[in-house]
Parts: sequence; C-alpha cells; structure tokens
Amino acid sequence: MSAIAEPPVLAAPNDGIKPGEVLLEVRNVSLAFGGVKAVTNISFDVRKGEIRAIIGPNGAGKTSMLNVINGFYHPQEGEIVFRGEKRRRMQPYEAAASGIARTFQNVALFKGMSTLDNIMSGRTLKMKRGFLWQLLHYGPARDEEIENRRKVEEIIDFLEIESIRKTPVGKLPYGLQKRVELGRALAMEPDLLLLDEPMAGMNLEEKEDMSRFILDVNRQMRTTIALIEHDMGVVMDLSDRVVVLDYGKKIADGTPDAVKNNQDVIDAYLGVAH
Amino acid sequence: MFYREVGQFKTSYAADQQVFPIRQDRIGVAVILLVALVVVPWAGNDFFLSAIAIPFLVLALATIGLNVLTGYAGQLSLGTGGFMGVGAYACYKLVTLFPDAPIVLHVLLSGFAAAALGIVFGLPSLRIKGLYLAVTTLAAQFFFEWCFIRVPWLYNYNASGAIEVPGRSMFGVTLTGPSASSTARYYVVLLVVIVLTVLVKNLIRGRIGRQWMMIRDMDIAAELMGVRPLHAKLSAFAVSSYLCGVAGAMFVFFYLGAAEPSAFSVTLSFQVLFMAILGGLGSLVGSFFGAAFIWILPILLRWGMPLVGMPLPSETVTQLTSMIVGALIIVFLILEPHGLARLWQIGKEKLRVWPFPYA
Amino acid sequence: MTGLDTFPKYLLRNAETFGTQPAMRHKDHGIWQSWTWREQLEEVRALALGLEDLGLTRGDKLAIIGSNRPRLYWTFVAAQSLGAVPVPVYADAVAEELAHVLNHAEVRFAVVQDQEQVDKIRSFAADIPRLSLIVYDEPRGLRDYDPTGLVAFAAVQERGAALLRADPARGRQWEEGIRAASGSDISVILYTSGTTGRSKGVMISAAGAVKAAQDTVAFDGLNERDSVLAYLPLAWVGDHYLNYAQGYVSGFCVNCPESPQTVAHDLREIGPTFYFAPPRIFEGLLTTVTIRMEDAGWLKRKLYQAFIGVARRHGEAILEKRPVPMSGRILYAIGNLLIYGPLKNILGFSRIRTAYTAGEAIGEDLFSFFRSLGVNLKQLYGQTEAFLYVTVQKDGAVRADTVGPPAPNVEVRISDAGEVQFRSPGQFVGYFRQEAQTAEVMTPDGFVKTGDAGFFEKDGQLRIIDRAKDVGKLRSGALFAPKYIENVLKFFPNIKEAVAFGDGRDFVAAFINIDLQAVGNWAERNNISYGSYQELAGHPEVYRTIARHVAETNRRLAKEPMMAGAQIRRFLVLHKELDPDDGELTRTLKVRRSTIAERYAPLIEALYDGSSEKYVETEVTFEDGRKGQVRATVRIMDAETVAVPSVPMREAAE
Amino acid sequence: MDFLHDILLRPFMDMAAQPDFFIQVIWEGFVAGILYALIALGFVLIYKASGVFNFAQGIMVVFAGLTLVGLHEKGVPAWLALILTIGVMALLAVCIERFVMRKLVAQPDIILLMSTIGMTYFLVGLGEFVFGGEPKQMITSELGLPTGSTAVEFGERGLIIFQHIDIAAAVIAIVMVAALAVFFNRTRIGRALRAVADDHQAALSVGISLNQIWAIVWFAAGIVALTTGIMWGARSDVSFALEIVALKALPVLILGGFTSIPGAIVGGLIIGIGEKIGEIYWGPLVGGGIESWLAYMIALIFLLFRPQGLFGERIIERI
Repeated sequence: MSAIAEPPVLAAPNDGIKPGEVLLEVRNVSLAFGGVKAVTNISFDVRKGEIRAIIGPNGAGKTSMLNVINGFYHPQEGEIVFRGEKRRRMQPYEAAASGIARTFQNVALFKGMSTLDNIMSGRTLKMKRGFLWQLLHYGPARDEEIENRRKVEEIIDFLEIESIRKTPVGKLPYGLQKRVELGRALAMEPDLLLLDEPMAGMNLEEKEDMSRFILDVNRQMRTTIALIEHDMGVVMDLSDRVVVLDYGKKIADGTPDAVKNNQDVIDAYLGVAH
Repeated sequence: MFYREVGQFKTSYAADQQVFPIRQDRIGVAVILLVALVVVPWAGNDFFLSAIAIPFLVLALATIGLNVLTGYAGQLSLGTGGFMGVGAYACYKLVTLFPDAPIVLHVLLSGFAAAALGIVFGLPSLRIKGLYLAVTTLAAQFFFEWCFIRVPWLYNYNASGAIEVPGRSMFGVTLTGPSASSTARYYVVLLVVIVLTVLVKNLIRGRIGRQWMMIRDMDIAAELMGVRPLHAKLSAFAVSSYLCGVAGAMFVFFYLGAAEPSAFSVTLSFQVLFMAILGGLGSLVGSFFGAAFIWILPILLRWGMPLVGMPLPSETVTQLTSMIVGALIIVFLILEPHGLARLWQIGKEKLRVWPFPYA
Repeated sequence: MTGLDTFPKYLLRNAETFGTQPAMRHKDHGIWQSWTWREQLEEVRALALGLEDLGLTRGDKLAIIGSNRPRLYWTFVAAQSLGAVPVPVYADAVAEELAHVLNHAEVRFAVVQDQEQVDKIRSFAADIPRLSLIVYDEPRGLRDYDPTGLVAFAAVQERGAALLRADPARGRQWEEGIRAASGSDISVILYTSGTTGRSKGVMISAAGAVKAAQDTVAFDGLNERDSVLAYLPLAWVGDHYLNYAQGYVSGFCVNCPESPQTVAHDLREIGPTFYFAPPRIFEGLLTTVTIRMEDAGWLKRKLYQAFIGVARRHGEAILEKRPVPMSGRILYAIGNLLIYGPLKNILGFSRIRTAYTAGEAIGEDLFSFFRSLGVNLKQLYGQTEAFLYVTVQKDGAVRADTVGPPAPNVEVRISDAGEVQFRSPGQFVGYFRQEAQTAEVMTPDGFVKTGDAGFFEKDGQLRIIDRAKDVGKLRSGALFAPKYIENVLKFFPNIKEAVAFGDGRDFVAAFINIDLQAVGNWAERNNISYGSYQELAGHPEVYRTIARHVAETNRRLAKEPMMAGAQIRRFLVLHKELDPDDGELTRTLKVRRSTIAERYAPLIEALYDGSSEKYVETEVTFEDGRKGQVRATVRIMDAETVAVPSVPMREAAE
Repeated sequence: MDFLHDILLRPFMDMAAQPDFFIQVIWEGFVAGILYALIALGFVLIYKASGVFNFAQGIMVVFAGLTLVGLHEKGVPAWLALILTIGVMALLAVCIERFVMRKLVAQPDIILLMSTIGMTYFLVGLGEFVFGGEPKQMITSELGLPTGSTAVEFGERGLIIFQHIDIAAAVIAIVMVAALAVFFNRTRIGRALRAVADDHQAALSVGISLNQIWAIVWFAAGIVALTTGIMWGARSDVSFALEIVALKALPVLILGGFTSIPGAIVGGLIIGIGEKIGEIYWGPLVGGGIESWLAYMIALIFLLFRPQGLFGERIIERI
C-alpha cells in the first residue's frame, strides 16, 4: 500500500539549539584579495529560525560574505561560529556536511542533468552506500536511491515543479531554474540556508512565488535562512532582521523598519559620496 | 513511430528509475543482445569476428573507460593508450606469474594495475583543471610507453621486446593464443564487455556517477553540495583506468595475439578519444557508436570502394580515413557537439513523438 | 446483502470480488501511487470511523472541495457509508459563492484539499454557521493556523484506525450499517453551476444513482479491467457519474492526474479505456495536431495528409464494421501503422474503447476526425437532474448532429412546445430546499423538463437545437433557432463567434466575429498586412471568405427541413471581438443576446434596413479596466441563399 | 647508497669532469628548446587572439615542411616553392577561419580544442595523401641556409661543435620573435590583435572584423610553423614523427603560460635544456630514452606547485 507522506515535509535536524538562539555568528571577519579589501571587520549573527537579510549596494561585499560562511573563501581575520563550533579554515564540502546549503546569484545548476537529478545531487551527503553496492545498484544501494528519491519528490511537490521533473535544466526558463536551485539546496536539509539574490532577474510574479517559497521554507521546514537581495521591498517584507553592508563594512543591523530609517543606509543606497 | 507508450506507467520508483523505462527499448535491447549472443557467432565468419567484432567490442570498452573520465567526470585524458598498455602488460605478467589461474581472471585483475596507476596520475587533477590536465595524462602516456620499452621485466626479457600471448584455456576451451577460435574469443570479450557496461551504468545512475557529473558541470557548486573533489575525481580516474586496462589486456590477448609497445602509443589514445567524441561524450551507447564508426569506417572503405569500382591501396585508405575522421570530427563539433549518441537520442525522440515534429 | 443499491455496498462487494485489482491511482510524488479495492476499503473504513468519531452522523451534509484525488473520492463513499450526504463544490468557486453553497446545503463538515480552500471558507465563516469542522488534505501552510475546527485528513484516518485497533468490532458494525442502509437515501447533492441566478442543489437518490450507472455500465460493457482518468471537476455531475458512480458499479480503476498542468501527460501514461471530454477539448487537440503537423517536415506532412484522407474515406466505416473495399482496408492498415496509431499514442487515446462528448454541439469534421482515427467517440445528452444520461448513441449508430436515442430505461418525449422532457431511473429527487423550483421543472406525470428544444430524427435519434426559451419564429412562421445557426457558422475555423437575429423579423441576419488566430494565419500566408483586429475584420478578402462560409452554412441549413426557412440573408463582420469584459459574453464565453442587442442596436437596425454600411461607436473596456471608444464603419453584406421548394412549415415539436 | 650517489652526485661530477661536453649538451638542448619555443609561439599567437588551444600547431609544422619539400620534389624551384608554401599556409588559415572557427564561435574551450585535434587528423591524412608518408630530406641548401659546422676549442682539449644550421635557427628564431614583437606593438593590426585578446568589442572598434583577425592570426601561426618546419627539417628530416615531438609544446606552454610570448621562449628553453641534461646525465640510470616523457614530468611537477604557470597570475575563482 502506498502511503502519502505526512508533515512535516522536511524537518530541520534537532541540533540542540532552540529557536531564537544564535545559530551562526560571524566575528570580526576581514577578507582581502591581493590587498583589495572585500570585507572589513564584519560581525553579525543569525538566530535559529529567522530570515536574516544581508543587503547593500553593488560591490558591498555581500557575496564575499556568503562565500566566507560556506568555506569558499578563507578570511584573513576573524572567525565563524556555527552551532557553537569555531571555524577559521573550512573546505566548502565541510561546510556542506555541517549543514550549510546555498544557492547562487547566477544559477549554478548542473546543466547536463534533469531537474530530478539536480535535486537528487543535493542528497549527496545523505547517501552512504559504498562503491560495491553502487556497482550492483541493488539491495541497499537501490533502497537508498529510492529513499532519497522520495525525499526529492517531496521537494518537487513543495516547489510545484512536477511538470518539469525530467526536463534537462538547461532548457528551463530562468525563473524555474532558480526554483530548481532552491530545491537542490533544500534537498540537503540544511540547518542554515544561504540564498544569494534569490530573486535576481525575475519578473514580479516569479518574485512573488519565490517569496512565498522562501517564507514557506522558513515556516514549514523551520529552516534558518540568510539571504542577500537587491530588491529592498522584498527584503523588508521577508526578513526578520537585516544587516547592511557598504564598501565591505557593516553600516547598520536591525529590524527592517529600523534599517529603513537609518541615515547611513539611505545615503549608501542613494550613492552619497563617502 | 514504433513507440506505443500509452499505458506504460510506473507505480514504483524502482520501475521509474530502471535503465530502460520504455517497453519498446527493452525489447530493442533484448533483440540486440540476442543478435550479439546468437546471430553474430552463428552467422559471422572468422574475419568478421576477429577483425571487426572483437576489436570493436574491446575499443568500445576502452571508449567507455575514457567516457567515464572525460564524458562523465569532465577530466580530459590523452593517456588512454598508455593505460590500455598497462592493462596488457599487467595481464601478461599475471599470466607468466600464475600460469594456472583462469585467463579471464587475469584479464579482470589486470585492470586493477591500471586503476592504481590511474589514481596516481589522477592526483594532479585536484590542483589542475582542463587543458592543463591533458599534460598530466600525456606524461602518463609517454612514461608508460617508455616503460614498455625500457623495462625488460615487463616483457619477460624477450629478445623481440614484444609480448606474445600464450595459449590458455578455460573449461577445456582454448581462449587465447594462435589456436583459439574466433568464436571463443568473441564470447569472452562480449561477456566481459556486457558485464562491465552494466556495472558502469549502475555506477553512473547512482550516487557516484552523479558526483562525477556534478564535478563536471559545476565543480564549485558540487563542492558546496558536499562532494569531495578528491573522492569524485580519483574514483573516476580509477574506474576509467580499470576499464581501459581491461580493454588493453583484451586487446592483446583476444585480438592482436602479440604486441609491441607501439601498439599503445599516443595514436591509440587519440583514436579512442575520437571514438568518445564522435560517439558522444557522456553516453555509454555513444561509446559503442563511436567505436563502431571509427573502427569500421576504414574497413568499409577498404572493402567497399572496390565494390563500387574504386579499389584503393591500403595506405590511401589510411589517409582517407584520417581525413574523413578529422573532417567528421569538426563537422560533428559544429553541428552536433554531443555526437552520434545525441543524434540517436534525437532520432529516438522523433520516433516517440511521431508524427509530430516535437512534443 | 439486500441488493446493491448504494455505493458503499458496492465498495464492500468490490473489495471482495476485485480485491487485488487497482481501484484508484494517483500520480503523486512522481509515480502512480495505487490502491487496490481492498486497500481502498481499508482507507475508507479508517476515514469513515474517524469522521464518525468526530461527530458525522446520518443526514449530515459534508462538503467536498478540491481537485480530483483519491482522498476526496474516498470521502464521498465514507460519508455515504455513514448515511451522511456528500456535497461536492467547485474548487474554483470564489469565496462568497462557496459560502453560499455551503450555507444553503447546511453542511456541518467540509473536507477540502488545501490551504486555499480553508482560507476561502474561513473568510466567510460567519455565513456558514452550521459548519463545525474542516478536514484538510494538504497540510502545507496550515501549520500556524488556529486549530479549532481544523483537522488533517491523515489525522482523521489515524483516529479511525486507532478506534479499529482498539475495537475490531467497530469495523464490522460499520459494514453492517452499510448493508442495512436504504437505497432511498440521498446519495449526493450536486450543485448546478447555474448560468442564471444562484445554483441549485440537485438531490440524487442512492438507488437511482446506482441504477442509472448499472444501465450505462452494461450499455458500454465497462468492467473492472477498464480505467479512466479523472480530470473533470469533482463537483460536476459528469465526473461524479462517469468516474465515481460507474467506477463503483463496474469496478474500474480511477486515475487522478498529478496536477492540472500534467493532465495531457498523465493521460498518455495511463491510456484510459473510457474517456469523456467536452467538444472544446477535442477541438483544442485537433488544433494542436494541425499546428504541429504544419511544422513537420515536408514528407511527414504529405504522409499525414494522404493518410488522413484515407481515414476520412474509410476510417469511420471500419470503426463501425461496415463493408470497406480491400484496398481501403490495406491503406487504412498502413495508415494505422504510420499515422493513426502513433497519433493516438501521443494523444493518449490508444486504448480507448468508448469515448463520449457532450455539452455543446460538436462540428462534423472534428467529430469524424477522431472517429476516423479509430477512436470510438460518441455523443450523449444529459443533465444534472437526470444524473447525466438522457440519450446516448449506440456503437455503430453515431452521428455528429444528433445525441442518440434515449438511454436504457429512459423515456424521452417532446412537449407540445418543442421542449425535451425525460423520465429516468437516475432522475433527481428534487432541489434541496427549493420545492418551488422543483415543482417548476417537473410535469405532473413525473417527467423532467430540460429547457432544451429538440426533435427526433427519423432514425430515432434526438437532436437538440437550442435552449427552448431562445427558439423563436420568423414572420413567415419558419422556426428560428439562433444557437443552431450560430453553431453551424462556428464550425468554420475562421469564425470564432456568431450571433443570429430573426425572432419576429422577416429574415435571419448575423453578426460574425472572426477568429484572429486562424484568419491572422491565413492573412500571413497570403501576404495581407493588417494593423489591428478591426482592420483585419473589415478587409474585403476576409469579407469574401466569410461570405463563402455563410453561403455554405445556408446550403447546410437548406438540407434540414426544419431549418431551411431560416437561412441567413444578411451578415456583417463585427469590428471588435465580443468580450466578457464588456458583458457581451458570460464568463464561460456564452453569448449574452440581450446585452448584444442593446449595445449594437444601430447595427441590427442596419442589417434589416437594407443599408450597405453603418458607422458606429462602441464603448470597450480594456484589460486594465479603463474604458474607451472604438469607432468603425461596418460593412453589411447580402448572403447567398438556397431557394427552398415550398416545404410546408412544420412545428418544431411533432 | 650507491643509488643515491648515482642520482645525486655522479651526474654533477660528470658535468664538471667534461665541461666541454656539458656545454655541448646545453647547446643541443638550447637549439631543441628554440624549436619547442617556436611551436609554442605559434600556439600562443592563436590562443591569445581566439582562446583556442591549437593542438594542430604541430601538424602545421609538418604540413608546411612537407609542402615546401614536396613542391620542390615536383620540380618547383626552391624560392618559388617557399612563396607557394606561404600561399598554402595563408589559404589554410582562411579555410580554418571560414569553415571551422567561424562556426564554433563561443563554444566551450574543450570543443575548440577537439576541433583542432580533428584538424590535425585531417591535415595528417591530406599531407600523406598529397605528398606521401615517408620521411623527406629538407631542402636546406637550396633555401640558402648554411650547412656544415664549426668546432670551437674549449679549455685544454675540449671541443664544442656548432652546426651552422643550429646557429641559423637560433638567429632566425630571435629575428622572428623580434618581428612579432614589432608587429604586435607597432602595427595597427598587431594592436588590434592584442585588443582582441583582452576584449572582443574593443577590437571591433578598431575597425577590423573578428573573422579577419582570426585569419591573420592563423596565418601568422602558419608562418611560424613553416619556419619551425624548415629549421627542424634541416636538423633531422621532415616526417610525421614531428607531430609527436610537437606535443612537447604543451609542457612548454604550461611552464610559460598560455598567453605569454616571452613565457613560450623561456619555457621552451627550460624544457629543451632540461630534458637534454636529464637524458644525458640521468637517463642512463634508468635505461635511457627518458627524453620522451621528462618534459611532461617537469611540467607536471611544476604545475603542482604553481598551477598558474611561470608568468600567469593567480586566478581568483568567483561564484
């Protein structure tokens, strides 16, 4: 008999951190490329269960910040504390293993694969069966594959992308690619989801859809989210707290309303000379 | 046109994820297997089996090996010939050292020698990418070639410097050496190729294959999804080299019968690379297409041209083949960079949506 | 068991007889999740016991709102098993309308698909005072909702299952209750969508519903090996009858699509053996086929045209097992291999044994296209009040212009006023809480008035010509059935919409709306440039084409003794598209005669005063709600008519 | 211990013991290195302008040499054969641009590389078909290139032999590099070519179409190939074996970087001299013949420590 899966669809694993407690802390992080400073002495935290936005004008160092958090860049100074563990140097796959997933500003899907396989790829860390089982694709390896397929199907259902399940992602319109990419990150069942401009290049309707999905991810799956976004309106609606960067420095941090009325932020966005 | 997919629905993931989800494809594969297992040995003469079928299968296996590395894991290799040589020489040594063990076991084990060396030469792939990596594999290629000449232990200190395949039999059937029948050799090669192809397909559709493709398509994203480049790349090198090694061993033991180091030169590497490109990178069925195309084209020219009243001297055939293959590669890259496999896929798609031009 | 006169009784029988046969499938999470009849019984039992425990009792009304999915179908039978009455409601109804129906039907329970429906109900909660519990299928988005009066479907089932575990006797009691139930209970209340006024709740009795389904199941030879795709609205009589009622009676498998976007794909996967679709779906399919084939390569196009020609000549004869020359059979067999088979395969029609269409008139060409491919497409005529079938065509006696002879055990007669009336086993018991309206549609001798005008052809097939109230007479006394004329016009692909006038006038005249896509394509092919709809509509070439269509229409009308007197004498091509935003069409795209007559009074006048053109200004509403004026000088043309030998005018109702 | 001694000390003792021979080895390596550098140079030209990793540079060398010798064999005077060969290389460049490069614009690098491998095969087949596959003697003297050699005394009883053709090769290579430098820095087309490498749009603004530029670049690479072919042919002979040797351009490029002309030269010299010394002093330890792979190993080891090459800049990956 086929059972229909029951809620919660994908629950964040229980890591002993209660909602509202600090999940991620960035402490005095500085990063430079060959003398060019990308971010300077940035500190902020992300609390479990919240949607945290990182905003700022172009070149403010937002993406660099995400890259530091998931181990792609190694900061020259400062440290990252995730779930109470301090890290200075971490490889991207270690960040992934510790529960950080992300999407990219310019969709970074696996172009040669279908939607299904792309999302399946997010299950990489959940699959353990060894080489010999894989060779036979039988018994435990197949069970594992099917078990993970089931999870992936829940995400497909969640994101309402049933009709493109087997379409190669290269053929999808941009908005859907972004959705698939979100699905791929969700498949990792992350504790912390980093979204790099999830609505870049989308039309209004797609933006509304994406906002709904982000909110649902946060509410239904209880996933903590840190996002970068350009569209101020979207950020203010979605996020619980906002940190504002400008020229690699933090200029404001607080609730959307507080940030919106901060003079430094207004200046930065209006391009007032420093 | 021949596809009647109505009513073929899947009620389980296992059924949905099978290799050939469409019934008509399953029938097609069964027919092909039947032809390969029964019709070809029964109808094919010695020339067909020895000069066409056996080398085709062996080279197809080598192409699959290269495809695992280049097509699936995205790591360019120009050293296929060298790794095939490693397999061949390893097999030769195994036969010498353990003359009583079954020859098929030797062949299968010899792949491990190639796999081990593949891992060694795959290590640089962790730091270097793309074209730079080609140099690594070329280094392997030329180093192996040199070893085959300069390390006499490898060819048992033969005066000729070549390896000669001794006669070996299993279950009372002579499988190698001059007295082995072409049918027996064909069956061994066919079975090995079928089994290994199935196993590779299993790898590719599972976690490991997906990791290879992740690394190929977007290595940074792959790492951020938890793929360890070390594991993914080295496993691709190992599997690829294993397959090439087994292919090399079979190349000598079931096709050539004897081999000099020049049999495994960089020319062979290129030949296999062309098979992979023309067949279609990232496709197993394409490996068979590519191998068939490049192996059979010269034979067709040699045998076909006289039939249409244009006999050609053999060097002209070689030259023509070279030109045609070269030109075809360019044509394919321009028109269909994904090779014969993509043409096949497009054709199949056309048949599925027939009479519509698209779905 | 005392006779199978309720659907729950059939559930028990099917679980016993077809235990391991699939009862339902649902494409969900990428695969066809399946339930055998035995599993379905388990699911329904758990659900019923859970609902019972939550207070659902005999006589309660339970609303079902959502798309086609097993859980909602189970809810029907679960409610019926407890003596409660399921009331399916259109899922796309706006909140206010939904609230009206729920309140009118006095529902206490609502089983809904998702958050959207919950929101709609809650927004009008005050208007539905009796509603005490909402059961939802999909939990998404409902996590943080106020849980009072809200429970998950799975939780209800779990509740029932727990009860059953604690006391297995409850299952037997439940089955006993089913066996003891009476066929005279109300099985379902179906709210008609109602083009005018508030919708009415049509009450169907259990025994009547079962009897009707038994008759048609036997008529089409449906059995447990058949399968259908359930994609029509759950609240529509068509779905409830064709899929639910026939499913229980015959034991066939009901398949639910994954989502509305994937219906075509799911149809292809499942390959139903019994299929229903309204004419517009077939029309859409034919358009798709035509467009795709125009994009195909030269050879394929030629092949297609040649073999479709063969099919047109011989296909229907072969389907109906009439004699066909050997050469025809051979060509058809080749065509079947090359074209028809693959085409049916790609449309998902390969396994269809019986297909029906109904609801509107279907074009002869369209109808015979599918039949000539070997799809056994037939017509039926029905109504919610009849629990669907009134007339139905038999295999081998199929025509595009009729709807068949009376269905088994159905009596049909034409009233003196020309109205079709019927008496059938499945006919409704009455409108819920609307005795007056019930009385209105019933004749004293127990027939139901359909409101449609029609007549019987010589071969005994019923032919519907129009809504009875729209049928009028010309001054000459000739019958004037506007919709009939309009339909003949609309079968031309170039004509999108038509409005005929003539009641109380000397002759028939018509407004015509061109089909922008079809005519636009034609214009493109013939290098006719145009800047706007209005320009294209007024183009002399377009007029000439339309004139040919009108002449052809007249020729067809002339062949009909009843209609020959009402040929179109004059017509015009309207300068703007009739638009629901301007109130010219209903939201379901039906012509609003009164509005049009009012808005275009000067044009109608011009049609009858002999002028050859007329300048008009028309107010239009743009998409964004702004209003504007369209000005045009509309040409009026005389149409070629066919002289009819003076046939004595007969009354519509003979 | 003996082994370590053989590896670590003995070769250096040998070098010191026979300095004239050592210098001779270096000279041989230097000349080979120049030829590697020339091949790499042709390669860099194309890579800089179009991002194509031109695998066919090696075969272009062979093809140019074969055409020259082949035409002469057919009775064409040497000077005319040279001019005709230049014409053939120009035609080839135009064909490659017209029928290959133009069709593959904006394809991934690996596709472009493979197309040049296809070209290689095509040219191998064509060359053999037209001129035959057997090795040919370069028409050195007919072209007016010096033959013979000069022995220079070194120390007390040392003797170093310089082949005149080698000296000529070195001189011509230097002239060629200088000419290219002038071409790139002083001429309008040259500057346009450099602009192309940086920014395709910028090049268009100079008023030269991308297609023209590619044809010119391939032609320039063809001339470099012809020169290389003549020099190499004069030292050994003109045969398809050169194709394999030409693969050594790869390690050279890895050392020197794909876009740097000085890099190509320095890389060529390092590889040329390095592998000669390795072969002569360390080769015998393992049976000799290590020349065939030493260059690759050098490049490989180098890569592991400096993936961006000698002159390349560190790449920062962006996501």
